Amino acid sequence: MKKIEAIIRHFKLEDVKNALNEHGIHGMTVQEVRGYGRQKGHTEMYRGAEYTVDFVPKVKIEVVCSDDNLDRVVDTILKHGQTGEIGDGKIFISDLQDAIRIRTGERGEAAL
Amino acid sequence: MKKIEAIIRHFKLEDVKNALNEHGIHGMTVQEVRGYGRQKGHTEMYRGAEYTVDFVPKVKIEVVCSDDNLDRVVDTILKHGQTGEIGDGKIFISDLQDAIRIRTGERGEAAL
Amino acid sequence: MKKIEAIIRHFKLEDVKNALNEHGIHGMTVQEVRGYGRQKGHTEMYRGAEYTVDFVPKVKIEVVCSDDNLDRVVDTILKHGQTGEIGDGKIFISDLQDAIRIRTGERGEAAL
Amino acid sequence: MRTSPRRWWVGAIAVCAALWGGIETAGVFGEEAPPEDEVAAAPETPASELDTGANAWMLTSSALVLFMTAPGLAMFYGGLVRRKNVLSVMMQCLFLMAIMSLVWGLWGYSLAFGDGGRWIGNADYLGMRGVQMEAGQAPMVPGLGIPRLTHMVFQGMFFIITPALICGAFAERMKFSAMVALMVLWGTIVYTPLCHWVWAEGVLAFGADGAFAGGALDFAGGTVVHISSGFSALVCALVLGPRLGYGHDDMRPHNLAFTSLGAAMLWVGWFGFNAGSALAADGLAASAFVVTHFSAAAGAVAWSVVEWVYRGKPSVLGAASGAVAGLVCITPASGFVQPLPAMIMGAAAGVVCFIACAAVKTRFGYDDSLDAFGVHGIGGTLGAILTGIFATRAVAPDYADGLLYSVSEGGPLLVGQIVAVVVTAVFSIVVTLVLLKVIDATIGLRVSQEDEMRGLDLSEHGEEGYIFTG
Amino acid sequence: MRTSPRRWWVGAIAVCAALWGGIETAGVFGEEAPPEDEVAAAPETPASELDTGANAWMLTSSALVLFMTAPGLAMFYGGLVRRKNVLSVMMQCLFLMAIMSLVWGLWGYSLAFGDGGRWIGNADYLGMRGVQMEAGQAPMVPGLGIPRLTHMVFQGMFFIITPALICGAFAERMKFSAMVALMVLWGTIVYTPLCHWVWAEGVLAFGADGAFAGGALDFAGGTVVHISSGFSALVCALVLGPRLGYGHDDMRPHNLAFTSLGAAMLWVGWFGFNAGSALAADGLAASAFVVTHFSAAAGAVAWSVVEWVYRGKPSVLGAASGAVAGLVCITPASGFVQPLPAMIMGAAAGVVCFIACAAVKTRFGYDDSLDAFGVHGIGGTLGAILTGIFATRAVAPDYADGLLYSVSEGGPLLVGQIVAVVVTAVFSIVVTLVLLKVIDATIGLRVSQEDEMRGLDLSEHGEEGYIFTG
Amino acid sequence: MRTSPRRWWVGAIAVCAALWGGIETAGVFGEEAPPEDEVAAAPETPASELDTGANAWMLTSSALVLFMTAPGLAMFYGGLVRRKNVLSVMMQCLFLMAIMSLVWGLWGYSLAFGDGGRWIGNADYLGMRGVQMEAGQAPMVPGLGIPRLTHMVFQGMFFIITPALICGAFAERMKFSAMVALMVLWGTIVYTPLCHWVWAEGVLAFGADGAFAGGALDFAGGTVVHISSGFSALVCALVLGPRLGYGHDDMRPHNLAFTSLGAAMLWVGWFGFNAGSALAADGLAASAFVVTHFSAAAGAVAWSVVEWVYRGKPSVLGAASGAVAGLVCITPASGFVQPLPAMIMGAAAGVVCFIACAAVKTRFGYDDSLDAFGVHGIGGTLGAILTGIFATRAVAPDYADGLLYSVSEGGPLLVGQIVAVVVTAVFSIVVTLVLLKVIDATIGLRVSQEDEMRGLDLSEHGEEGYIFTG
Ligand SMILES: Nc1ncnc2c1ncn2[C@@H]1O[C@H](COP(=O)(O)OP(=O)(O)O)[C@@H](O)[C@H]1O
Ligand SMILES: Nc1ncnc2c1ncn2[C@@H]1O[C@H](COP(=O)(O)OP(=O)(O)O)[C@@H](O)[C@H]1O
Ligand SMILES: Nc1ncnc2c1ncn2[C@@H]1O[C@H](COP(=O)(O)OP(=O)(O)O)[C@@H](O)[C@H]1O
Repeated sequence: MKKIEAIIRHFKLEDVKNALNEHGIHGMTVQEVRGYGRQKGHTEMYRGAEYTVDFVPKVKIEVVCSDDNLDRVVDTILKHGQTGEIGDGKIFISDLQDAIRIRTGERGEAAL
Repeated sequence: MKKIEAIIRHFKLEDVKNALNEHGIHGMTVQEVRGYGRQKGHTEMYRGAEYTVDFVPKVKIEVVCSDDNLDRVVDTILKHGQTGEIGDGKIFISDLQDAIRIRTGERGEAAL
Repeated sequence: MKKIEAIIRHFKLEDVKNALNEHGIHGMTVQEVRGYGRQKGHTEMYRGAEYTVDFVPKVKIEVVCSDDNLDRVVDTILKHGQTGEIGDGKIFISDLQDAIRIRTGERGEAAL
Repeated sequence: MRTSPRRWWVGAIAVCAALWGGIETAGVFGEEAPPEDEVAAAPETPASELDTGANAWMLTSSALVLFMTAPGLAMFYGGLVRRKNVLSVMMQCLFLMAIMSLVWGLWGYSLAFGDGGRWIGNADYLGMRGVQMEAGQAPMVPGLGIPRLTHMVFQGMFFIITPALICGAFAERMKFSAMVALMVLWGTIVYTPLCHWVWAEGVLAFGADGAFAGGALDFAGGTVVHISSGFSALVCALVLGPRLGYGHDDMRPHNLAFTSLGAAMLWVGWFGFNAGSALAADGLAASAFVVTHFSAAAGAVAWSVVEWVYRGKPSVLGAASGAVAGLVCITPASGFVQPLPAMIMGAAAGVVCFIACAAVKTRFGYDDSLDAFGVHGIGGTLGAILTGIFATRAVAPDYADGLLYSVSEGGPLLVGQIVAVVVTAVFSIVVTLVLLKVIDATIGLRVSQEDEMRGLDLSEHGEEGYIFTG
Repeated sequence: MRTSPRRWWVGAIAVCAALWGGIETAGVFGEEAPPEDEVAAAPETPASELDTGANAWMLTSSALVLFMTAPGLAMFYGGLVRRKNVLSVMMQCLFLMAIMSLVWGLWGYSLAFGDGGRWIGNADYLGMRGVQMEAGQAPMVPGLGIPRLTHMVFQGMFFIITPALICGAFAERMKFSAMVALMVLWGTIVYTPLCHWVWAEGVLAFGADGAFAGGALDFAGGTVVHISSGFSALVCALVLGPRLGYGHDDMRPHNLAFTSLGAAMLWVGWFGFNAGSALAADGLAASAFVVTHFSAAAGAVAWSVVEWVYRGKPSVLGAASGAVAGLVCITPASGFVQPLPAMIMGAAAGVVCFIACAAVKTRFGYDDSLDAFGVHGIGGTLGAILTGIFATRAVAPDYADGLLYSVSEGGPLLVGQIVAVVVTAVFSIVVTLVLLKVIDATIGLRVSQEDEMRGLDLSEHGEEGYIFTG
Repeated sequence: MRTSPRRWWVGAIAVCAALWGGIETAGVFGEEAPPEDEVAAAPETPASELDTGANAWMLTSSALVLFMTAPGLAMFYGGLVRRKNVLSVMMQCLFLMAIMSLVWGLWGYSLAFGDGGRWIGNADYLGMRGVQMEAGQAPMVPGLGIPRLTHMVFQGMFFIITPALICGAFAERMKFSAMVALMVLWGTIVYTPLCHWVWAEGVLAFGADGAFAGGALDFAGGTVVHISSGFSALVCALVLGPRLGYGHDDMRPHNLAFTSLGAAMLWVGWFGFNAGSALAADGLAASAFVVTHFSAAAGAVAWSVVEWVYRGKPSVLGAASGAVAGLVCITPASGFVQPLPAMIMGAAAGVVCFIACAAVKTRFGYDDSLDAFGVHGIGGTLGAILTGIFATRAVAPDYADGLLYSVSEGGPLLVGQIVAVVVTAVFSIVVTLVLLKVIDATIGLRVSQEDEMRGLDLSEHGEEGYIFTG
C-alpha cells in the first residue's frame, strides 16, 4: 500500500476530490497547512510595524491506496491540481505497512 | 520503530489518549483534519444557495513507538476508538527510520 | 529521499525556518498540532468546572530532502529548536519513495 | 389566574378575530374610539401631558433592553457554548426577539397590563387597540408623561429577554421547535399573569388591595423576570437531563471573548432595564441607574476575588458572571435602595451566585448549561429578599422602609418579599413542568443523540458558525 | 437636477473656497451672520424653541444610526463574506463613515436640505454656514424643537449608511479606490437630489407644489435610502460581474455569529433611524418605534417559517435576513401605519425578499454577493407600495389614508408611491451606470484575478482578519 | 495636591468609617441632611429645576461612555493583542469597570468634585452623601438641570475609561494584581486631583482664581483623560520594558475584525463622552456632537491617506486608528470649536499620531504595545494646543477666542493650554513613575517569562479565549 501526500492550493481541493472520486478513490484525509517554498509570501503593515509573512496557506491531502492505484491517484492530482504557476505544490509518496479500519478491524486493502 | 497514524472521531480522543497512557504510551501528537469517506457529509443552506459539505471533521493521532509496542497501540486505539458506526476512521502503520529528542539529541527509542 | 517531521515550539518556528533557509533548504510545510508528552498541560476553570488540558500547542514542520541533506536538516533543527526545557519536541525521520512537483511533473530530487 | 379562566378564551377569540378578520375590523386599524375605561380614566388624570424628556429616555431604554437580548445575551450565551452550537443560541435569542414581540403586541400586553383585576389583565389592549394612535394622538399612560405605545414597547422588551434567559438552561440539546412552543406558552401563561400580579395592582403588588402578605416591592423585575426565568430554567435543566458527555467531554466555552463583550453589553443595556423602570427621566431614574452600576461593579469584584482566593486566579468569566449576578440582584431593589447598600447587594450576589454555580450545581449534578438558575434564580431571590432589608423611604417615600431602617415596616415588607419569591417560584415551576411534559409528549423536547453530537447549528439550522478555512 | 446645472459649480467653488481659503473666510468659522433666508424664516416660526427632550432623542437617534453602519452593518456584512475579505468589508463601512461625513458637512447637507426649489438645495449651508453656532446660539430648525446642527448630523448618518448598503452587492471583488470614488460621486449626484426631492419639498414630496403624481409618503427613507441603494446595488452587481468561482467555489459566510449579532445591532439602531425620523420625542416617535419593532419581528418569523416549510430548517441567517427585510419594508411607512399592519408588512417583506434572494437571483444568475438588491431594493419597493395601502390619518392626520382605509385618497396616494419608486429606481440606475462606466474607464472597478483569489484583506489593505496561530 | 495632604487621611478614614461602620452610619444610607454647603448653595440657584430632556441625554451619555470601555475599548484593544492574551485585555477593561466604579462612589467623586479649593475636593460626597436621594428628592447640581447622581455617574464613566486606556501600553506582560493596584492608586492620586484642577475650579480651570497661566479650556477631557493616560502609558511602557521577542516575534493583531468593530463602538460612544460633557441637551451638546463626528471622520481619512501614499495601501487598522486619533484630538475642543476647524483638527491628529506610532516609536524603540501614548498622549496634547487656536466665542461666548480669531485673547489662551499640558504630563509622569516603582518593589510588575510566553489568559486567568476544536 502507498501513502500519497499532496500539498495543493485551496481552491483546487474540490476539483481534486471530485476527480479522485470519479476514479474510484473514495477516501482521503485533508488538513490545513502553511507552506514555504519558491512562491513568495507577502508583507503586512500594522501601524509602525511591517511583517514579512513567508508561509502561504495550502491544503494537504492524504490518500492511502493500493500499489495498483498509485499511478491513477498521482495522475489525477497532477491533472487537477495544476495551474502552472509557482506554488502548485508537491506530491510525496511513501510505503505504508498496513491499514486498519477501526470500525471493523479489517486490515490491508480491505480497510480502505 | 513504527509510526501509527489514526484518524478517529473527536469525542473519542480523550478516551484513546487515556487508554494509551495507561498502556504506557506517554507521547503523541494530534491534529485537526477533515475526512472524506463512506460517512456522508451534509448540506447547508444560505439564503438561495445550497452547499454540499463532503468533509467531516476528524482528529488524527500520531504515535511513534517501538516495534514491540505496535500491537498494544493498535489494539488500544481499535478498542477505544470504536463506535461501530460508519466513520470510525482508520489506522495507518508505517516504518520509521529514526526519532530524535530535540532537547537532548537522544536517538531511537530513547527519544520517545 | 527522506521525510523529516519535527515537532517544535511555536516561537522557534521563525528561527528554524531561517536557519534551514540559510543551509539551502528552501521548502517546507508546517502545521498546527497539539502534543502530549512529558511536558505538563494545565488546568482551566470555568465557574464550577475544572478542565485538565493535557495537550500543548506545537508546530509540526515537514521537510523533504535528499539523503545527503538529511544530517544538515536534522542538525539545524536540533540547534535552532532547542531551549533545553522539557517539551522541545521530536524529530522523526522516514524514507520517501518519490516526490513530484505538481506544476511541472518533475520527479525525485528535482521536484524539491 | 385560575379564578378567571373565561378570560383566556375571550382573549384568544378576540385576538384571532383581530388578526385574521383584522382588515375589516376597523378598530384594530385605528378608526375606533379607545375602549371605554381608558376614556373614563383620562379625566382622573388631566395632568398626563407628554414629557418629551421622559419619552426620549423611555425610547432609549427600550432600545437598550432589546440590545440586552441581542447582541448582548446572544453574545454572552453564544460564547459559553461549544463552537458547534453557537448559532443555535443566537437563533434562540433572535427568534425570541421576533416571536415574543408578536405575542406581546397581539395579546401579551393586554393580558399583562389590561385593567382586569387582581389576577390577569383583560382584552382592552388586544391587537393594540387603545394603545395605538387615534386621530393623530397617542393615548397617554395615566399619571405618566409617556404614551402608552412607549410603555407597551418598553415592557415588551422584558417579555423578550425573560424567556431568552431560560435558554441558558437547556442550551446545546433542546429542539428549536420545542423551544418556540414552550416560550410562546410560557410567555402567555407564566409571564403575563406574573407581570400583572406585580406591576398592575395584582396579587403581588405592594400595597394593592388583597395582595398576598401586603405585596412586594419589585422595581424592575426581580420576580417577574429573574425568579420566574431562573426557576423555570431549573425545571428545564432537570426535565431535559444533562447534555451527552456532561462531566466527561470538553465543554469549555468556545469564545470567552464573546462572553466578556456580551457581559459588558448586558451591563450597558441594564441601565435601560432598571433606570427605564422609573418610567420617567427624573431623579429616581438617575438613582436607579447609579445603584445598578454600583451593584454590577461590586458583583464583578466579589466573584473575582472569591475565585482569586479559592482558586488562585480571577477569571474573566468570573468577573463577567459576577457583574451579571450583581445586576440581577439589584433589579428588584433599584428604585428603592441607596448606592452603598447597592454595593453590598452586588457583592453578596457575587459570592452567593458563585457558590450556587460552583458548588451547589456540582453537588446536585443537574446540567444548567449556562447557569441560568444559578445566576438568575438565585440572584433574583437574593435581590428580592435584600430589597426587604435595604429599601428606604429616602429613595421611595411612598413605599416602605426595609428592615435595616425600620423594624416595624421592614418586618412585614420582608415577609411580603419572601411570599412573592415563593409564589413566583412555585407558580413558575409548576406551569413550566406541565408545559414541558405536554411538549415532550407532542413535539418532543430533545434532539436526537446524533444531532446533539453533530451540534445544533448543523442539525437544527443547517449552518455553521465559523468557516475559517480557505 | 438637470434643470440647475449651474448650481453644481456654485457649490463646488464655494466649498473649495470655504475649505482651502477657509481660515480667512471668517463666516465658515462662525463670525458671520446666518444667511438671509434663515433669518427671514425665523419670524415665521417664533415658537421654534429648544425642546431638550426632542434634542436628547435626536442626538441619541443619530448615535443609533451611526451604530447601524458600524458596528452593525460592518458585522452583518463582514460575517457574510469569506474570511479573506472580512476586513475589506469593515474598511468600506468604516471609511464611508469618515468620507461621507466630510462630504455631508462640506456640501452634501446644503445640496440636500438647502431651500433651493424642487430639484436641488442651494449653497446656504455650504461648509456648515447657517448650521453652526453663532454668538453662542445654535440656529433652530424652523417649526421643530431641535437645532439645525442636530438635524444635520442625524441626516448625515443616513448619508453614510446608504452607500454602505450598496457595498453588499460588489463585496469581495471591487477596488477600494473605485469604491471611494463611486460613493463620493454617488452621494453627491444621486443621494442629495433624491433626499431633496423627498424630504425638502421637492418633486417627490407628498403634497409639495408640482410634485410628480402628488408626491409620495416616505417617512424614514424607503426611496431615499433603500430603493436608491438597492437598485444601484443591482447595477453594480451586473456591471462588475460575478465573483471568481461564483456558483462553484465554497462561498459560505465565514462568521454567521457576526452576522447574527450585526443583524441585532441593525434592529436596535433602526429605532433611531425610524423613530428618529419623527424629529421629535413625541407620540409619533413612539408609534414609529413600535411599528418598526413589530415589522422586524414579523419579517424574522416569516422568513424563518418559509425556510422551515420549504427547506426543512429555519436558519439564523434566515431569521436575521427576515428581520432586516421587515425593517427595510416598514421604513417608508413607519410614521403612517398602525402596529398590526406593520406586522403584515413585515411578514410580507420576509416572504417576498426570501423569494427575491433565493429564487429570483438564482434564476437570473447575477451575483449580488450579500443581497443588497434582494433585501433593500425589493424590500424598499414593497414598503413604498404598502405604505400606499396601509397609511392612515389616525397616525398622521395631515397626510392621506391608504387604499385600505379610503379608496378616494388611497388610490392617488398609491399612484404617487409607485411613481416615486419608479423615478427613484430609474434615476439611481441611470446615474450609477454612468458613474461605474466612468470609473471603470479611469480607475478600474475590479481588483486583479490574483488579488481576488488572495483576498482583498491582503491585496487591498495589507492585513489579515484573524491570526489564530501562535 | 501637596498643599493639602491632611485631606487624604480625612478621606481615607471617612470612607472606611462609611463603609465598614456604614450600616450604623445612617447618613450613608440616606437619612441625614445633605452637607451644609450644598444646602447653602441651593438658594443661589433657585432655577436649578430638573430638565428631563437634559437628564435623559446625560443618562444616555453615561451609558454611551461605559459602552466605550466595554464592549468598545475591550474589543478594540482585545483584537490588537495576540490570541493568547485576548482575555487578559478584556479582563482589564471589565475589572476596571467594576473596581473604579467602587472607588469613584466611595471617595473618588468627592475628591474630584467636592468643593474643596484649588487643589483637591473634600469629604462632602464621601460614600455618596449629598449625592444620593433624600426624602424622595435627588439633590440637583446647582445651575444645571440634572441631579447630582447623574453628574456623578457620568463623570464616573470617565474614571473608568481613563485607566483602561493606559492598559494599552503594558498589554501582554503586566501582572493583573499589579494592574489593579496601580489603577486604584493612580485613579485616586492622579485622576481625582487632575479632574478637580480642570473641572472643579482648580488650578487648571479656565478663568478660575489663581489658575496657572489663566487656566485652560478642556471641554471633555483632553488633559484629564488623554494626556494623563497617554503620558502615564509611556512611563509604563518604559518601566516595564518591551515584550519578550519584541521586534522579532510575530506580534500581529490577532483579530482586526474585533479592532474595527471596537473602533466603531468607540466612535459611537464618544458622542456621549463629548456631547454629554455639555451636561445638557442643548445646542452646545449638538455642536459638540457634530464636531466630534467630523473630527473622527477627518482623522480616519487622514491616517488612511497617509498610509496610502507612503505605504501603498490604506489599512483598516489605519482608518480605525485615525478615527480614534481624531476623537482624542477634538475632545478638549469639542465645546469650543466650529465644524470645519474640527475637520482640520481631526486631519492633523490623523497625520501626527500616525507619525508618532509609525516613526517615533520605532526610532526610540519603546514598546507601547497598543500605542496608548502615540494616540492618546500625542493626540491629546495636539488637541489641547489646537483648542487654543480654534476655540471661538461663537460657540462658547463666556470663554475665549483662540489664536485664529483673536491674537489678544488667543495668545494667553494658548499659553494656558500649553501650561496645562505640561503640568498634566509632568504630574502624570512623576506620580506614575513612583507608583510603578512602589508596586514593582512589592507586588512585582511583570509576569514571569514562562507565563508571558504561555500567554496571560492561561497564566493569569486560567482560561482560553477561543476553543475552536471539537
Ligand atoms: N522540501 C519540501 N518539503 C516539504 N514541503 C515542501 C518542500 N518544498 C515545497 N514544499 C511545499 O510545497 C509548496 C509549493 O512549493 P513552491 O516551491 O512554492 O512551488 P512549486 O512546487 O510550484 O515549485 C510549498 O508551499 C510547501 O508547502
Ligand atoms: N483512502 C483513504 N486515505 C486516507 N484517509 C482515508 C481513506 N479512507 C478513509 N479515510 C479517512 O477515514 C475516515 C473514515 O472513513 P469512512 O469511510 O467514512 O468510514 P469507515 O472508516 O468507518 O469506513 C475518513 O473521514 C477519512 O478521514
Ligand atoms: N511517542 C510520540 N509520538 C508522537 N509524538 C510524540 C511522541 N512523544 C512526544 N511527542 C511529541 O513531542 C512533543 C514533546 O514531547 P515531550 O515529552 O513533552 O518533551 P521532550 O521531547 O522534551 O521530552 C509532544 O508534545 C508531542 O507532540
